[in-house]
Amino acid sequence: ETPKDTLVEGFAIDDIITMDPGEAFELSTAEVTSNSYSLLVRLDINDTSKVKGDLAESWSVSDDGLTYTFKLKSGLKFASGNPITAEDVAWSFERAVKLDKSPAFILTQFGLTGDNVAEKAKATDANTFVFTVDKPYAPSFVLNCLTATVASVVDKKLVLEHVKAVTPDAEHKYDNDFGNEWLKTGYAGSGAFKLRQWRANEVVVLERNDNYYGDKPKLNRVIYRYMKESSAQRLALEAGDIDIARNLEPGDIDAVSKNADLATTSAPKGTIYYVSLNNKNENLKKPEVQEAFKYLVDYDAIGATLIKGIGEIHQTFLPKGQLGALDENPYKLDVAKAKELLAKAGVPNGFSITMDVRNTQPVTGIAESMQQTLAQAGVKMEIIPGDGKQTLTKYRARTHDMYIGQWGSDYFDPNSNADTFTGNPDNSDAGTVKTLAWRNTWEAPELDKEAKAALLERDAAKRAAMYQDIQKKYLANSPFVFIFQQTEVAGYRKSVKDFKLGPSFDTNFVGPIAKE
Amino acid sequence: METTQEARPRKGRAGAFAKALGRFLFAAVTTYFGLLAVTFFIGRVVPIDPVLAILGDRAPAHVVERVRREMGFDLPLYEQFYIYIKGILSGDFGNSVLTTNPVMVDIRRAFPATVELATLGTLIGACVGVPLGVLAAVRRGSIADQVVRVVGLIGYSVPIFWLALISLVIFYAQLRWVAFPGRIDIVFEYTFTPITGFYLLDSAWQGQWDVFYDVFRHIILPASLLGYFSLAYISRMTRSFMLNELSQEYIVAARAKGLSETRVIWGHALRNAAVPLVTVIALSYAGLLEGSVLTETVFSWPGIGLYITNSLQNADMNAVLGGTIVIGTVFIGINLLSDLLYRTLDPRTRNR
Amino acid sequence: MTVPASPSPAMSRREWLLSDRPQSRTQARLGRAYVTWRQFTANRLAVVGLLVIVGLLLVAAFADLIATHDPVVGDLRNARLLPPGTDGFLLGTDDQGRDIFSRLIYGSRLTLLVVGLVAIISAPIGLIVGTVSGYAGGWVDATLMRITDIFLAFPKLVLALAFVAALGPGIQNAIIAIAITSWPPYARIARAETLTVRRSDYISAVKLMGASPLRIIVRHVMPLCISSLIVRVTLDMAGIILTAAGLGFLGLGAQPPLPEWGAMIASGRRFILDQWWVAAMPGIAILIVSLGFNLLGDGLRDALDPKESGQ
Amino acid sequence: MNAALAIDNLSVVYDQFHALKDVDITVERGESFGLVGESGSGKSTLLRAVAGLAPVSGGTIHIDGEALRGSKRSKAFYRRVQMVFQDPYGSLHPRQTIDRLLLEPLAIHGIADGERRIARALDEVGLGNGFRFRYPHQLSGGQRQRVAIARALIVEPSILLLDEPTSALDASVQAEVLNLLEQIRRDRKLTFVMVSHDLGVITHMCDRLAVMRNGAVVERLSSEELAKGLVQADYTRNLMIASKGFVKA
Amino acid sequence: MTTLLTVDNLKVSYPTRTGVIEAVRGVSFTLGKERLGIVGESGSGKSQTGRAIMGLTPKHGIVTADRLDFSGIDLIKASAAQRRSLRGKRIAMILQDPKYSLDPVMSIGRQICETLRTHEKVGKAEARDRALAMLEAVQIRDPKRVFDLHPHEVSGGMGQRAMIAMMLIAGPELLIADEPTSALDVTVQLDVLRIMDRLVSERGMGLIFVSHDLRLVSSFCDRVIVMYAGKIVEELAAADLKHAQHPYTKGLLNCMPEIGVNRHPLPVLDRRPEWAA
Ligand SMILES: Nc1ncnc2c1ncn2[C@@H]1O[C@H](COP(=O)(O)OP(=O)(O)OP(=O)(O)O)[C@@H](O)[C@H]1O
Ligand SMILES: Nc1ncnc2c1ncn2[C@@H]1O[C@H](COP(=O)(O)OP(=O)(O)OP(=O)(O)O)[C@@H](O)[C@H]1O
Ligand SMILES: [Mg+2]
Ligand SMILES: [Mg+2]
Ligand code: NI
Repeated sequence: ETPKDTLVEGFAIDDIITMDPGEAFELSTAEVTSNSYSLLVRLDINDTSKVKGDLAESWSVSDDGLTYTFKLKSGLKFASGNPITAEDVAWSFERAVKLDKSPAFILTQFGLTGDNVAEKAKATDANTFVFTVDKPYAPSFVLNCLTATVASVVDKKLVLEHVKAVTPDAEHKYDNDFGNEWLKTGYAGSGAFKLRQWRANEVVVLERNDNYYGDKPKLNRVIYRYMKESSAQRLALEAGDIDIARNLEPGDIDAVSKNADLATTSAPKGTIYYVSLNNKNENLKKPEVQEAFKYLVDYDAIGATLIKGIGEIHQTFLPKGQLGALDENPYKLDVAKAKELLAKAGVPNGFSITMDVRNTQPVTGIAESMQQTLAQAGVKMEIIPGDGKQTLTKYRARTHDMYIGQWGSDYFDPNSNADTFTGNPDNSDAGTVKTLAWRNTWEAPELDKEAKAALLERDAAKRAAMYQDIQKKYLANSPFVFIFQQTEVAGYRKSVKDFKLGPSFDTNFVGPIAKE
Repeated sequence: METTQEARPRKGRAGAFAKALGRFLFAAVTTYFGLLAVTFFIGRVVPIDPVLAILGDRAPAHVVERVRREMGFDLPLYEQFYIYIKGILSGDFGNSVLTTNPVMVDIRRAFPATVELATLGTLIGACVGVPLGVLAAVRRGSIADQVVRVVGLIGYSVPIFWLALISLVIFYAQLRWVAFPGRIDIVFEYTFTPITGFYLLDSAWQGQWDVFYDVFRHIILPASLLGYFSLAYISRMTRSFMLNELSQEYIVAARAKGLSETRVIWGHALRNAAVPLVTVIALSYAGLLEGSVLTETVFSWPGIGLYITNSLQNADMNAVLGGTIVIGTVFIGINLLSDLLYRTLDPRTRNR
Repeated sequence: MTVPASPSPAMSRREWLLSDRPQSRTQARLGRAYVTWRQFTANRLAVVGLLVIVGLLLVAAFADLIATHDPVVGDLRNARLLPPGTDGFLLGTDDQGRDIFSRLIYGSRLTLLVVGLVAIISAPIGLIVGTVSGYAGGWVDATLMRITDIFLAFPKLVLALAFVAALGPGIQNAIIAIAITSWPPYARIARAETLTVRRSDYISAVKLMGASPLRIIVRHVMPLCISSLIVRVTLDMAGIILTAAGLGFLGLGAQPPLPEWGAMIASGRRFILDQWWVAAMPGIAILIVSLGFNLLGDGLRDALDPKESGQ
Repeated sequence: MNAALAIDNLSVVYDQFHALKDVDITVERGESFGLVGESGSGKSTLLRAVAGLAPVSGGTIHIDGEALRGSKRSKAFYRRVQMVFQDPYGSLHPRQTIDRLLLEPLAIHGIADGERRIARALDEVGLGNGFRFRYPHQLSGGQRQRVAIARALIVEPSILLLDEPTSALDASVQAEVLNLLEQIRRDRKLTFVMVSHDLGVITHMCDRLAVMRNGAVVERLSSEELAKGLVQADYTRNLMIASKGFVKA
Repeated sequence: MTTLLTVDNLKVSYPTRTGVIEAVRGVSFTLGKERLGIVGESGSGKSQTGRAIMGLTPKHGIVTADRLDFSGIDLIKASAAQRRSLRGKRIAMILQDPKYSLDPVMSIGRQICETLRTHEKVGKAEARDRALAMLEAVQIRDPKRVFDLHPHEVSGGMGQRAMIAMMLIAGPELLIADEPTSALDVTVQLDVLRIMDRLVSERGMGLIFVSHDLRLVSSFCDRVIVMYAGKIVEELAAADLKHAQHPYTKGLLNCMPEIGVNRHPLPVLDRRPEWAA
């Protein structure tokens, strides 16, 4: 039994590599950060096409669409007791940009650099923060980006106590590490919970932040316990060793939902699972082959078994819930049609191919299923399993034939996916912008142009229509076979009240949860 | 005709000992170096981009390039190795990418967990295995012998992870006799401060018996499983050593003295069998330290085996190397220790 | 002096084999083999082990005939996770709707492949390293043993893990990795045996015949080491199977859809609570086969290596 | 030099232990020379040093006037000098038939017509063809020692080193083997160097003998001198008394 | 002379897979407080006879006898415990090779005390004193030092003396010595024999002395039994050895080379099947 004032979640938190919001870019970290740090604005979980204020009381956009002015709520305090001022916000932006870690691009794409950030993101008084962008982007785009965890507000005073001096060099122009080393495991936020401890592959412990300005959490403590296996999570849940199981697989979901003491909840997430075909491969390059492959997935069977309850068949690159998502699933398993297409492509007897597959579920199962359906059309597919990092390394080096992967949006805006699936400014091996299109050696300049245009469309409805158009074209012609969109499921003990999963990974809030 | 030879001259014993020690140290150092070299080069040819492990998949290209240079991954292998060795000689094992802690800190946490598990396992194995082996040898060919033999053989033949899974289902899921995988219930993590890292000892020492009970419920299943495996080995070796000793002439002499069977077996035969048995138990202990890799995986035991496996899968080479060095040290240490024990137990090798 | 036995005209085959004065090389060799065989068969458990292994060989050879289903193609939609005994699926089906029985049958080939290749690779390496090292002594011995020690100082599984991680997962690489980690104990055994043999009078005698070191090692020392090596290798086969299964379990061994038993356990692990058979069946298969090898090895040891068994 | 075997100042050191200290011995061609002494006195070591099986640290060994260096011996040497070991149970390869055992030296030296030679050698030591395909464990101690002798003889050496060839055998069997050795020596005009701890055996077999103790020769004398009790060293005298058996007090 | 031991038609056999090995095939003799030598070639069953009397035949061996009687105790019928209490206390045995028959990991003193404390209720200190006295009695010069030594630290001769001390400390009435000196150097052999000789006569024990050396036995014992293939072929007084009747005994006597006796070739035994019948 878990203590009454503590929530224990079983969760596969093995992706966490840092707790610094300026550096972290992992899904599990996003959940922890969103529960322990505050932002200027947050996604409105009741209507995901909108944002609402968090630290910001209100905001306005200038007519030229370049300047965003935020007014902060008053009397706010960090967990440390330090007051939250616009200066902290500005410094958090500056810090993220100058650190220049993985998620920094979410901010720098608005034209911020280390040299100009102090000017472009600054506090004009204690309560006013002004943010200037370089182009008249769609405001929904800018605000959506500001809901990303990289924009979390850190306690400047506290962090400055922990900075480590470094000697500037060609790579790194600044004389300190902005507290990065300390913040990897430390905490300087103002969210509903304080981060008490993170031990890699073991545990994350959150404790109630009594200085939190919003609704006080009901529980004293939230513990994320590292558990990888679904069956283990289920066991522990049934035994009452954990309150919530976060990574259940279909069979275990069934069992949990049948158990009188337990319940399940779910929410669609922005993660898309796809199979991509590398255009470096002569066969896979052919449009007919690409289309044939889209007919060689047994979507129905997969939907009814392997991803039952944890995903929904989805064949476009924008996940449901995001602006402009297209909900069309035209492809079905059709071996005859596929054979026809293969014949047209000049490979009527099929060919041999490899696929790199992470050895986790459900991708392994899907890969095995595809192996069988492809075989029906004469395509011999060999599975090369590997640890996640290993297959990714290969993927990023473009040495794969086929790859089964998942893609979660970097921030909750259609541009994130549109950019990575269509953009490819330099298709040479030396290309530095390693979008998914680049990784599969595929160029679609027309679609890319359309996506860029949508970015500057300030009317949200029109913007949505533009993205739908791109997706339609993409469906017909691309080396990506989209399979499903993830649904996040959790099983919990019925003693847990008010537990809800949000629409994205940084909206799974634990603050409202109570236990009886 | 063969007779006892004159005792060899004693002079030069101290010199010989120093020489033996020197040879041992030299061997240990070269073994270490080889160990390091092999692991290092394996680590560097692992088809995982180490930078990926540090940054994750979605890092922009320029960040990746920068980090790669910062970490020295663009240097030739031998240069990286040189830098690494230099670091180690100055006592720096580097930081783990995965946990961001210094590797030594991680190991200090993980190592006691493994040692506690393996120690308890060996204890179980030895306390049950030795009497069983003796019994089998004394009752050679009897039903008891066959049973011990089959029990041992099954121990040799069953996949440990499979047995672990099955027993977890039975003893945890069905019977609820034991606690969930892990070392200690999460709630105690905050009321209990380990000192040595051996939770059983620590909790008993501090008189926290509820913690002790909880820790016990966690460790007992994996330890029993490991114990079973060492039991298989130990009972088998005990049997064979005992049979060997029981066929010796001094056993006949002991019986001729009118000693009871119990004394002959436990006082003479086992005392002699104990000499090689120490080595066997030490070996099985070392074996459990490594055998715990799979057990630790199944039981989420935060020990060194799990640490190395995790690190390896993430190309976290500092951690892998650190862990390997520790295990290597323990192996070498155990060998030395069993050698010393052998010497103390066997007067024939004792220097007087 | 023994009184010469008058050769009886109607000597039974058994008598011919057991004759204490064989008339030809073949008779001597056969006689010796027969004695060993009788010693071996006297151990009932060993015979059981032999039967298991022979059974394994037969199953592997006739997998096509025995299996009822395709081992790699399943019916995801209709036949997923069926319990044992459901129409035609003797041992049930797995998560891809494949027949577990057929997969086990075909898996025996992989098991044999792993065991066979590892033995073929590592035993000769160990034998050569051990005998050369033991016989040559001096710096050759020191160097070779240092290398052996380095490999022995690693936990075997961790080393295999590291190698597979470096080479990439897959059954070939698993075999290579296991082979790399299995030879050092053989080298140790062969060396120890060589050391005792080296001082023996019969090796001195051969030396006195003027034989070269190579000849002594190959023709006189190695044959002596071989029987204990065979015993050890047979006993190790169980260990090899378990290691391979362990690698498969960690996802580093055979790749899907290959019906490798360890990998099957790994994939069945997710269903252990509700569909226990998916993980249990391959586990039992591993248990039976490695038990078979252990029993066989035990029997061989008693027959070939009486001093080891404590007689 | 004319001696079959001349040993000067021979020393053997096993890691720091001096097993032989400056031993001088000369054995004439066709002579039978005996070595006696208690266990550990270095008798076997002396023979092994000659055969190149012990680490020689000083001194010289000449065979038929030809100097031998260190422990290296040529192939030709082994056609001239052969040895029979003390323990008949340890000197035959346990996995080889007698046939194979006897074939080995022939194969090494490239001697043709193996079949005939093996048959003859077995005959010579009084073992019929029936023993040819047996394994050592199928033989008694005396028979094994005969095989060992046959093996030594098959390359037709001129010097035979005998390291207590009968001490592991029963008295009755010992007599057979000793008779066989005498017979062979006579037939082949061999030079013998024979070690034993039994003075009776040595005087029976040898013309001259040396008494060893602690790695050194304490006395050299002829068998007649010994039989007459003309001994110098106390140690030799003790040996003689002991060999007479127990005298009741 | 009172009879200490009566052996009548003693048989020892070992059933094996290939048939029954008859190690001893009907041996009969009686023994008083005298020295009886048993000789015979290797494998003739000397040791098996001795061990059967001690009750040390391995479990799978079968011992039968019409009579096996030790000072009024029927050994065949006696319980295992009773026989155990006899061993070491009233019947003792010395084995051939001290190198193998002393426990290598126990100090010599402890092994001697162990015998004593098994059979008598004595304190540690007293046991030690008596062990030291016994060590002195077997002519060990520095008993205190030797008491704490381990078997590998003493020479063969000293080890055999320790063995004798260990076996005689409880004051047995019958001593069986199974080739007690054949592992020793000739010069040491005599010392050990002399000690045994003295102790046996001082304490008035019966002695069975097993050896393969006919000449040694006849010079040491009063009476000699000659065994061949598990049977007694001849029994005679030591003094009558020269008048031995049986060709086997004669052969054994003759075939040993002797200093100063020129016999080329040596006479050899011509074994006849009827000896073993
Ligand atoms: N290989 C070796 N290494 C070390 N010491 C040895 C070795 N061989 C012999 N010795 C020592 O050299 C000494 C002489 O041994 P050697 O075998 O020559 O004696 P021996 O006179 O033949 O005795 P025995 O009658 O027992 O055969 C002994 O003390 C022995 O311990
Ligand atoms: N445990 C046993 N199992 C089967 N046969 C045995 C066993 N012990 C002894 N024998 C056989 O009994 C016979 C007599 O053996 P014993 O030891 O009495 O001979 P011995 O006269 O003492 O010979 P030695 O002089 O070699 O000691 C031998 O043929 C031997 O093979
Ligand atoms: Mg010798
Ligand atoms: Mg005997
Ligand atoms: Ni003798």
